[in-house]
Amino acid sequence: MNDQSQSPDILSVRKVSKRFDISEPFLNRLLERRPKRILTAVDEISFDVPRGKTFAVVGESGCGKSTVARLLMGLHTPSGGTIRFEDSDITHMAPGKPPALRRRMQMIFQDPFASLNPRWRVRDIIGEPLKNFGICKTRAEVTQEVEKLLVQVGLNAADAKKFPHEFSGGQRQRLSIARALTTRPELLICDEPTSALDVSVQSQILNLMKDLQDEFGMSYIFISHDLAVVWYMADVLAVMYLGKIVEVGPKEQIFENPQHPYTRLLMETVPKLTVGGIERAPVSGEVPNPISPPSGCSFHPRCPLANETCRTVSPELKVRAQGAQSACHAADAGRLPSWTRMAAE
Amino acid sequence: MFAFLLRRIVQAALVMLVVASIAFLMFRFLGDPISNLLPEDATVEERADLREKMGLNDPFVVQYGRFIANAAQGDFGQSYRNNRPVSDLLAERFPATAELVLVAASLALALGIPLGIYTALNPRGWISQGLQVVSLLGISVPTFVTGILLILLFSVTLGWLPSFGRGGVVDLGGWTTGFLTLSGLKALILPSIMLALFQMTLIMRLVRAEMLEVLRADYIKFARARGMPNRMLHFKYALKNTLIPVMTIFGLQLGGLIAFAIITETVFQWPGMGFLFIQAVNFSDVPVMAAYLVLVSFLFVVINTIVDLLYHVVDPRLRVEKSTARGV
Amino acid sequence: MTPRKLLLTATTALSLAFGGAAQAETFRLGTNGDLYGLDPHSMTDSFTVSFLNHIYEALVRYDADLKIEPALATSWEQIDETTVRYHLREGVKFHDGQDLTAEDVVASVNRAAHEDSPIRGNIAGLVGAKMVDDMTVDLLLDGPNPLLNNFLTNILIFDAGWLKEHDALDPIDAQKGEEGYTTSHANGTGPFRFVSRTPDAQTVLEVNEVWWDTPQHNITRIELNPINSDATRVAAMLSGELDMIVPSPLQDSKRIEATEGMHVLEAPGLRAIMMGFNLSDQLNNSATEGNPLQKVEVRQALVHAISYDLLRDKIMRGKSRNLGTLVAPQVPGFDEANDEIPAYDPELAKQMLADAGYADGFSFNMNCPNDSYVNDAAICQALAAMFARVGVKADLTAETKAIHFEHARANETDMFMLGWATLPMLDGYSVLSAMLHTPGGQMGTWNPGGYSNAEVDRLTKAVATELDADKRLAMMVEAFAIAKNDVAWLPLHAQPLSWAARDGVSIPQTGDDKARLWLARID
Amino acid sequence: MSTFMPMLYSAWDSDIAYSFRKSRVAVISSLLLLAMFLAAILAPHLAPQNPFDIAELSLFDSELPPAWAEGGNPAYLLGTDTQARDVLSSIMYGMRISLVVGFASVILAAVLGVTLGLLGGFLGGIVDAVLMRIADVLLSFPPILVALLINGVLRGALPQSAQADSALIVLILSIGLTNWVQYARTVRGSTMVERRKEYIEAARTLGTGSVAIMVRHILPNVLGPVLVIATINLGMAVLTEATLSFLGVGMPPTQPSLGTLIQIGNEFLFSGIWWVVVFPAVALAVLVLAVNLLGDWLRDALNPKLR
Amino acid sequence: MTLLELDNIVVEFPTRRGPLEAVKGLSLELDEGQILGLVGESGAGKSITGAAITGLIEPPGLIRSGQVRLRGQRIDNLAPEKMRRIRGKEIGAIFQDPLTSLNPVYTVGEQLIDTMRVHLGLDHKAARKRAIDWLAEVGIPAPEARLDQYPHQFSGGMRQRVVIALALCAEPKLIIADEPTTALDVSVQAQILALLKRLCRENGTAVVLVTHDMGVIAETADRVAVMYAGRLVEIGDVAQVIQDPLHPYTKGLMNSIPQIGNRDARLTQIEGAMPGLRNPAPGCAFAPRCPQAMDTCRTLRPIPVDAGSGQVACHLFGEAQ
Repeated sequence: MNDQSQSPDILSVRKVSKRFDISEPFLNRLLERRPKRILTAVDEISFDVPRGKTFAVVGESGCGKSTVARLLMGLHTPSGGTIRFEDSDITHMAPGKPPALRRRMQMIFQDPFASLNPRWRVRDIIGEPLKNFGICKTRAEVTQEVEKLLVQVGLNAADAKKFPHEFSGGQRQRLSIARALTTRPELLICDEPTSALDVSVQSQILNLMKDLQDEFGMSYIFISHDLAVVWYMADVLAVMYLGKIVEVGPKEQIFENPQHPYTRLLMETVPKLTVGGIERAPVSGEVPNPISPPSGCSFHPRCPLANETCRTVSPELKVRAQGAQSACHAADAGRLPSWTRMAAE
Repeated sequence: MFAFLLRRIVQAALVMLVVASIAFLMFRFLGDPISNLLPEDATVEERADLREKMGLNDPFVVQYGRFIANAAQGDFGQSYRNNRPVSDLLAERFPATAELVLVAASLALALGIPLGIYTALNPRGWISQGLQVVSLLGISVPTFVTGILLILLFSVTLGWLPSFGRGGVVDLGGWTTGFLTLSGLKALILPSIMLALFQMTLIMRLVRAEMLEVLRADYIKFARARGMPNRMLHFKYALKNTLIPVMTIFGLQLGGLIAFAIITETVFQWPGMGFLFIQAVNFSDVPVMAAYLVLVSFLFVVINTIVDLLYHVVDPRLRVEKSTARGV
Repeated sequence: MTPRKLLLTATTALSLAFGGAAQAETFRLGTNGDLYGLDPHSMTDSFTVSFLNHIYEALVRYDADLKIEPALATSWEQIDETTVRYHLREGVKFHDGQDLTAEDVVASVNRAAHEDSPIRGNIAGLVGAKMVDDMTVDLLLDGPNPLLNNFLTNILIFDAGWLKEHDALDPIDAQKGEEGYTTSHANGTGPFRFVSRTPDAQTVLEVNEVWWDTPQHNITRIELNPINSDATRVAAMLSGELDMIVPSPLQDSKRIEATEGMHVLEAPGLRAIMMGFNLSDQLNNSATEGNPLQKVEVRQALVHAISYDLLRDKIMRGKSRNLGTLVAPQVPGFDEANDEIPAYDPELAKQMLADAGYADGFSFNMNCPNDSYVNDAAICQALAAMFARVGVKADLTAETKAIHFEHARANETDMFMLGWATLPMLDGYSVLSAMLHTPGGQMGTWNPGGYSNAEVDRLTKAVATELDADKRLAMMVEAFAIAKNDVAWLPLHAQPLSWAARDGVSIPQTGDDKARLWLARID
Repeated sequence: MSTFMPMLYSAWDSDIAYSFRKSRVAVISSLLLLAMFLAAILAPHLAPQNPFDIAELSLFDSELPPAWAEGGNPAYLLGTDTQARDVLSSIMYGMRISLVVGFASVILAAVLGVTLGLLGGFLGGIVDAVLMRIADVLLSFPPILVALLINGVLRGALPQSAQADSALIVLILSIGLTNWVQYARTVRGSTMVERRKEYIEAARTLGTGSVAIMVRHILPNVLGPVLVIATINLGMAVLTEATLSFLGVGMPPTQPSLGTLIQIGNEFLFSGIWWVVVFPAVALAVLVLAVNLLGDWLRDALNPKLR
Repeated sequence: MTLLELDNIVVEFPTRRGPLEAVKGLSLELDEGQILGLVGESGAGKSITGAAITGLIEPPGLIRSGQVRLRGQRIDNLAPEKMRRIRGKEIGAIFQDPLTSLNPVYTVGEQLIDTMRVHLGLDHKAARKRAIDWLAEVGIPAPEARLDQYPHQFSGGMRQRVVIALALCAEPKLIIADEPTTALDVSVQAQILALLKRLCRENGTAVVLVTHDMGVIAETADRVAVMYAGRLVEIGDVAQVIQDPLHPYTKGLMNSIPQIGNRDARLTQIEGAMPGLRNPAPGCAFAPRCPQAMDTCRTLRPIPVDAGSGQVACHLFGEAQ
């Protein structure tokens, strides 16, 4: 679409952080001498989203992946760093602003039940951006456009009159997609779009998204906790842990030979459809409290390879042999054991 | 905890300041005390003289400052009507109201909670349905009507219980109590029933609603799945969770009791603060009105602070440091 | 049987058993308000002063027929125009055992006449007192005063030594916000001693066994229970918790009479209920230009619009006495001729209004108290309805007395209700000086409408100092005739007294609405 | 027209309507309410007499017993009071006033509370903190006392001549200004929940402005509990009005509300003319009871957890 | 030996539009010590089946017909008090959300001790000792200190461990685990499943594992029952059902699961959505979505027939009746 653009990346993120102040009221802190409590949801992350490709972010709940999506859409203001959409700095732009740029990036949310206003009819839900961004002038135009979009995502034109509660979860997610497509966006941010859906419906939605990407040449930022889904969707993959990207690179390389113990842990825990896999050693520990993250490498309490360096020094992302980057002292020191699991049939 | 307490105190001070200001506004706007103080045939000069003496001619700000400064020391001046320091009057009346409210509150709790639990546990029984309707009736009939009906029935028709006053009281060093004489106890019955009725129905309905809510909670379902006996399920597991929110509301209701005591005391000639207040309203006895308002809001703030503290004690989720729990 | 009754029976039985001739009788009185305090010099509230008459006494007192009779003074004589000499009664003892002496009278009179005394207004013209000897006192005046003894009924006598001991020689000034020993303690010479008091709950007196007068009563103990709510007070009466209630609501008379063992006491009262006019140049109700009420014909028309009989029969349940003049029949200054009730004639009223140029009527503000006089608000409502029938619209506001009298006095209302009992002087001069004289100085303090008539003013001044009773009366009657002619005020009725008592209580009911329990008997 | 009938049908067929039809209590109480509303609204046309028009009153007809009792006059079905007002008419007109005070104060409280709650919940920060502190202060007072206070201050502030006419407005203001906190807190709570929901985030990313989000997105979703509170508050407001009138600071006796009628009638409790207090008291109790029953039902019907 | 038998149970919820059958005649058996996975999409009736076994169907729902037998004894028609004694003692339950499953105002110890005292008749001291053992057993460090802490002081994974301890502490023979790991982080899920599996093996406890996640089944269960629209479509040994599913729905389901390493450009998808429970069409509920649907499928409902290691309800297998 935007072939005139020089840059191969549609979006670039540089050292973006988001800190939330979750302190108690001032007086309490003063009296009980408690420090300010800062939750660092996103910690100086940088990445580029290649045009027309899918950039996937994977991690467990609380790792900051959803915050990233909201930062990009302007729903949160970054505490530091820059976000550029093509050549425009949108770091501190409010959501929906500037309209000319924002209409080129849209978002699909996780919860198909919460992301559609239950009191609105489908026509109004999907028509909202058409009016806000001035895409359609008349009511008739809106109706026509809505019906077209509904068909495009596999629903009926007649569904425009219905309310969200008359649809199943999968159908609602189609509505969300239709709404996002109204502005013909070039970048679609998908925040766990299928995690609330049943498997058989998930495959429909994932297929639909792939089809739409092929049809419109959109770029995706695809956020998920499910490595198997990411395997299917991603071109480039970033693994997040406690607000940081611990590994990023082309999907194939990461899946073939993950260069971070956490990535490996995630791979281990993907349930395999081969019977009896549970006998393998389960991983210990849980994700620590992000308010007081561990020192050094935040993964060290759960890492079988952790040593003194890991406990004190925070590792940097470094390019590994295969071209992916990972932030791991063990990998730096070559202490990372070789990786064998690759479940390709 | 300490911080919490201090925050409450700051908040309370703020509330009290606002209340005091409102009380002062009354001085400005309510009836002129002069008419009550002087005989009907006093001269214009006498009136002007008195205005001057009472400082009613001073600038607004001066009067306000003086009022707040005095109020902070518990000095609300002299009652226009009773010719005595307001603080003495209120101190004298406080026991009557306190005992009335105490008995009414106990009555409301002692009946409201069991009835609420009963209706929650047997939501479809006809007794429960009946109680539901009766409780609605309880909050639909104005309290003054109930009071008058009580007098009509128990005093005039049956002649069982006194229709006015506190009966015999015993002075325990500044605190007069009606608990120690038979006539004092008898005199308490009707007024406290009238006062308690409304609150009782409120509490009953509240307990019922909360209990039904709690009984639907996952942890009750899980406890039921573990085969815990109903008795334990209802009266241990569910009840404590039910009563925590009820406690807060009851704190607010206690203030409501103090306020509604105005009506009860009016009907029963109960020599308490509320009666003093409504008489003060009729006589434009502003110092008494102001002091009453400030005192009631003070009591209210104290009660609610205590309730909040209790809340911290009873509810472990608030008691323990949050940091051990997993954050966001 | 209530415990109180039980106790009563028990004590009665006990005293009988011990053969005591004196029977112990407790008198439980219910009233519609409480005492302001125990110091009769600190306020002018007539109910408070009247009740304190059981504890304290004055030099003279009204008897059951409202005639002056000797009390602490046995006789008196006019020495000159400004001096009256009083001879005190021998052998009178205060409740604490002290003897009554001239010193006590001087201290008490000076206390009442002190420049800070709130009751000073009640004894205009009294300059001070001078001790002649132990049992003789001269009262000093600023001129001839025909009403001195009337005033003196209200100047109750303290024990000078007791006052001194408790630092209470200066009057309590309610306005300054002082609380005195005398507010909560009492020591008089009266038929009853003060025992205890809980404000708004109960005040208890016990009989003074060494009272100087021969007791006609058989009461040993008085319990005063203030019960403000009419319904509750009547309920307490009906349920046998009280021996007497003052007042008893008119509408409940039937019920009380129908109840076995109790009855209603009724008598004509001294208080004249009337409506005052705004006579200034502009009505407060801005809809009408000027002030139609300034015209005598308009006021006259309003009088003809009122059906006195209907008011009496319906609102006052036939208990009130229609009044054509400004004082009740018992009060000096009353005259049959002035008392003629104007005819009820709405047609005439309309005609008169039309003649005065108000054929389409007009509207004005009308203010009434709702807690001051018997059925006050109801009277005003009925009046408004009657005015409406002749095309005059009265916008009625009924409010509590404190606010009502403030509004009325500030002339913020075009028509207002006022009741005047002429107490304590019990004389028409009270009306002349306060309500009819042109406002200014000590005069016309209750003439907010601004009625002014030179002849009335002249007569008022003359009445003030005229010692010849007959001449004085004639002048008052003349002044009231002028006022009636001018429709200076609109008199309605003399308010009826209504008490209720259980059978076995006998008590004289005087027009001043004061229950004199030392004249009551109970069995 | 083509969409109207199906819309009507879907409204009839909705869960709320179904639960309404199934609830005998709800049907009866709403019928009762409807009857009383109509009686109140149409009072000038239905009532035998206009009790506010003093020219219509004649003391000759005062204190007549109900029509069926001995001495009753068929013209006055429920008898007359001491001012010769027809009790039935007084009740109808009094109900009118009680309902006007009730509705107006509820609407005032709801509009104020919903607006402030929306603002506080959506904007958060200082706006929210200030609003909630004000709410705390107001909550620190029992409502009846707040109403008494506001009533007193307003009365004092108004010129004397305006007071008779302004009694109604003073009552509405004092009750309305007392009760908004409940709405504000509820709406604020719901708004804070809704604000975090993804459809709001979606609307923001789609360029919908804050005001539009508050009004068009959040408001419709937080109105359910507001409706419940409003219904229950209507009953409370009518009672508060009655209580204030009982305490002598309500409607003047010339324009009596139900509360004033009871207060006046209370004085005649022992005098045998029971009808002047019994009928207004029953009317008030039935009115409030019906409102409360409806509110109860509505709360259950709108509570998703009970479905 | 057969521990649990469900015999053609029908679970019904009365609604304003008539009764709604959430489970429409389901039969299955479970041996002692066996782990049975009950799998299906949301709305398939699997959780309600679990609730039917424990007798905890939310009123007004009820078991309209059929029997639930535990060791041959009917338990679906027991008096409430009798059923209560079975719950916890014979049949335990674990729910989805560990955050809300624990009573917030009592310590975990108190909840454990109460449960054991009710069912095992222990005195307080003995129960407390056992409670500490149980906490240690489910892998909670410093169990003695943790015993007196409140649920909110535990992390999500730790809470689910407590829940497991609570469910097992009265030593039931059967556990109904309803989506026990769905609310947990992926890296914790495996730990909890392993724990559950180990404890049940050790105690000989049978498990009905209700889940929508085939991966969980594959790793944990011995047998698997697949439900669709209130009915059982296939039951068999886990290896067979996963690797060689018979029913077209099971096949579609297995194929639609994305698999790491699978390089197909598109996932296999089952078109459409599961039909609502209301107004069931005659015939096989899956027929509208079934790529192999035949005419009979739309008119005749298939009944389960023996096939493979278990049974399958499909016209492709055996005769329709």
